[in-house]
Amino acid sequence: MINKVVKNVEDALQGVQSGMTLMLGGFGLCGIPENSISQLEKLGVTDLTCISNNAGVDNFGLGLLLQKRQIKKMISSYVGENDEFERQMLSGELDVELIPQGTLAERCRATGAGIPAFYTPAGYGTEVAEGKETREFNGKMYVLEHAFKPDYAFVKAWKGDTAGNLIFKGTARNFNPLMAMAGKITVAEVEELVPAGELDPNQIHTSGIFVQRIFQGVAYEKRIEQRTVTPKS
Amino acid sequence: MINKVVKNVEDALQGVQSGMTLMLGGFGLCGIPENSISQLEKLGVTDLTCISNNAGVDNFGLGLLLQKRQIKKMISSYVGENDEFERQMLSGELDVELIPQGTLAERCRATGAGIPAFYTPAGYGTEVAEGKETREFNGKMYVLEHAFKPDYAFVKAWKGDTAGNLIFKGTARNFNPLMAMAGKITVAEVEELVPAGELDPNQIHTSGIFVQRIFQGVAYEKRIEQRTVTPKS
Amino acid sequence: MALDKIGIAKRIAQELRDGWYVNLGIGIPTLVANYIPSGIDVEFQSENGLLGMGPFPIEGEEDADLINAGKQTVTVLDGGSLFDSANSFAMIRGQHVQLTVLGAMEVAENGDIANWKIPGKMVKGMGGAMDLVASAENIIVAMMHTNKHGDSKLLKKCSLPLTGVGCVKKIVSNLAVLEVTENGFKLLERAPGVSVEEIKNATEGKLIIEGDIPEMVIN
Amino acid sequence: MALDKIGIAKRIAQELRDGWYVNLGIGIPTLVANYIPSGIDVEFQSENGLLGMGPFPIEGEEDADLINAGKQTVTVLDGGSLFDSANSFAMIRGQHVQLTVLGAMEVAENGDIANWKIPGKMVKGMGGAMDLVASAENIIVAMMHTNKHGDSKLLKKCSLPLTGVGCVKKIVSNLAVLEVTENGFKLLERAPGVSVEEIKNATEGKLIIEGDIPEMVIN
Repeated sequence: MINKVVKNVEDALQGVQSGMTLMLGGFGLCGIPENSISQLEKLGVTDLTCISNNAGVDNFGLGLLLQKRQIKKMISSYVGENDEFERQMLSGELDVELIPQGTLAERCRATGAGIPAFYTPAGYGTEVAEGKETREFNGKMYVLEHAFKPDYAFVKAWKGDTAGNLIFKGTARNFNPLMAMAGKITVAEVEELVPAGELDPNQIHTSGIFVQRIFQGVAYEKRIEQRTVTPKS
Repeated sequence: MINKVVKNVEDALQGVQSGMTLMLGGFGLCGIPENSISQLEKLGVTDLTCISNNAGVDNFGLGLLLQKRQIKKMISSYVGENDEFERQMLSGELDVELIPQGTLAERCRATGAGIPAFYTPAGYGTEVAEGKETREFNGKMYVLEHAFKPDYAFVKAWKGDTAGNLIFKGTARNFNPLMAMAGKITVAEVEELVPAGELDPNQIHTSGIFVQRIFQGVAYEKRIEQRTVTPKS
Repeated sequence: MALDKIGIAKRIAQELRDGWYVNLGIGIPTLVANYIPSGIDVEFQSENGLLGMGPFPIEGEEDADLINAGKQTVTVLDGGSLFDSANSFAMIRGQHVQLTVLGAMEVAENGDIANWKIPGKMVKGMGGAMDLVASAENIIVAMMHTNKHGDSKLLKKCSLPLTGVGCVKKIVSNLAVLEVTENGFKLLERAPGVSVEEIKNATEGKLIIEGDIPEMVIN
Repeated sequence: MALDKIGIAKRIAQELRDGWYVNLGIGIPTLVANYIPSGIDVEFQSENGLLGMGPFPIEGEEDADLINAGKQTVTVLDGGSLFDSANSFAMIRGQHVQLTVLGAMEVAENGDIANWKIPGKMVKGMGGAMDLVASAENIIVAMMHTNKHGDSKLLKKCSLPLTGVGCVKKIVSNLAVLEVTENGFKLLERAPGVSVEEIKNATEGKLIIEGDIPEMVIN
């Protein structure tokens, strides 16, 4: 069994440098790699290109790196919850590429799956398709979209084992399995790290082959953006 | 909760007609939809185009339909275990399209995922790429491959629930989840059918949205092609 | 009287059919889930990776790992399932979701929709909207017929950057139900007490009026 | 003396590196799993949807739902995982599998490989071979240097239909270890007791011989 465990977040982020392209899992603040983001902040690496569905909020998630101006470019589908983001974008400090969420997901998967390009209907006839090849299949128009070239991918799982296998919980799965496939080096942080053999091989969402480094995360905040509840009756 | 249960294989195969294109899950004899294949034989529909990784053996799996000359064309990656297949192919009674296994899998997924076409390196420079568009990405050559247009998909799962959710076991998963996505009508047969709510929503391999009809299968033979064992010590 | 948001949601709920998987956008579309006609089973898909989305959790049972696409805490119903974003959009692009309901800033008489960007204002992004509109066979737009200045939002041609082209099939506004046809907006129903004349005046795009236009029936 | 199949498998096993994921084809390649050097952790991938493939099951414990790509009953080791065929070939095409070992009927001096079809004979299909050879960064071919008529299988140009172009990196035959370079087959090692002359005579394609060619060391 190949062992992927590193002892902490410092070791997990060895080799991350300014100017790199990083993928970060999560949807909103759900399923984000909290420990890795904190360590990126601590490392102070700059000029990062971050591929992530969202950009966090002002003081959490990728918002932490935005505050420190570590991000040069964001590639996302929705970036609405962040004043500092807005300020940097409008002032031109931050470059932003917005792409449809399904295209973002599929491009991540394609990256990991050795598919250099594919056609999707999303964005045809809109500014998203400007400068891109379009083509008709069976009477419908499609846009050619390409794989990414990330250096690192940072993902967060619920459980993981020493072989790098991952299981996600609820909607915290989102982009994490796709980005895990895509990273040249994929770093997985988990809420619970168990010995290889404890997870049912039928129930693994991300195979260890996609994970280069795994570590037991600490102090998860798991902040909720919109706490909506049904009152107790 | 949307209920997908039909009471038996007869109801499950309502609407299947001669000349249709069918997808059938399984790798070798592992994970094949035994009940649906038997019913296809019983229905006597002919001129079928079957998309399936393999073609069964002489007296089991798709071999049963070959014996009755119900299949006009096979689209597969490997068809090696079947004398009747060989006879029909060499005599020209059976049309055979061989495609790389990974391309077959990805084309099934693309069909279900609304991706009309994608590029893959498999088969570039070989007869598989003849007449197909090829293209260079990042210095490497790729072949353009297209989605299928199946009428029905027949898949076999270990457990399923009344909402059509499926869980597979071992390597019996193989093409089943991909073909489930692809079928215009997907028929799932399961070894154990349980009420919706019994399966952990985190652990479902195929969501019920991809399954139009589900039924409790019967009398599974689950034949082993190559029984290889380590002697008891 | 023009419909309020709840009225629009109630009218859209009448469009649901048994066995449909439905994706509801943020805003008025979300309200549709509260008015499912009796005897109808539908399942709601949330594009962040959830099928069989249930109501908000009972106070104290909310789970940070279980949210909808609006980032609200939700629940999973029996028979629900969870999956990754690629699989979620496979459901959408592959047309496994039968109905998409979403809001719009503008719709054109040819079915073009604009709902993601206003030039000069902060752009938040299209999220999953472009995938949804480019893929869905059946798209209903929930919207106000006019903006706060009284200008029509049902136009000959969208003035804002498009989200998708020729994709909207039906509109339920505060004033009317309209079908988008090859020839323009076909008026199907009027909001209770709203005249055809009022709808005409509020519609810039080509409006097709054939015969008597019935009033909506909303409970 | 030329190597037998086990000798070829043993020599290929020396190429394994700690931490590698490896896909072994049917035939000689399968035997490689029996000779993993000590101190080396590798995991075997079977393209029908299994990572961490273990040995054949103990008699009586075989499971029809757990087979390898050769349709043999197998086991899963601790840390193994199961997945669908699309995900399996994502691992292969995405170059997550570090080494592919497979057999060949012919290899050309430019790295072309033919191993799936003989015109005029029954064609069984390429299975996963075309995906594997088109994707793997590191392909070792396990083969006999000549056919049963004594004709070379290491050619200037393949005569049989190709499986992949310019993809083979290394060959371990019964006579030699060779690297496929831009300029042809570079002789790296001789089988024990086999002369350079014998290898020359058995190789139709361009053979590069630089300096002393050591004998393989096989335990």
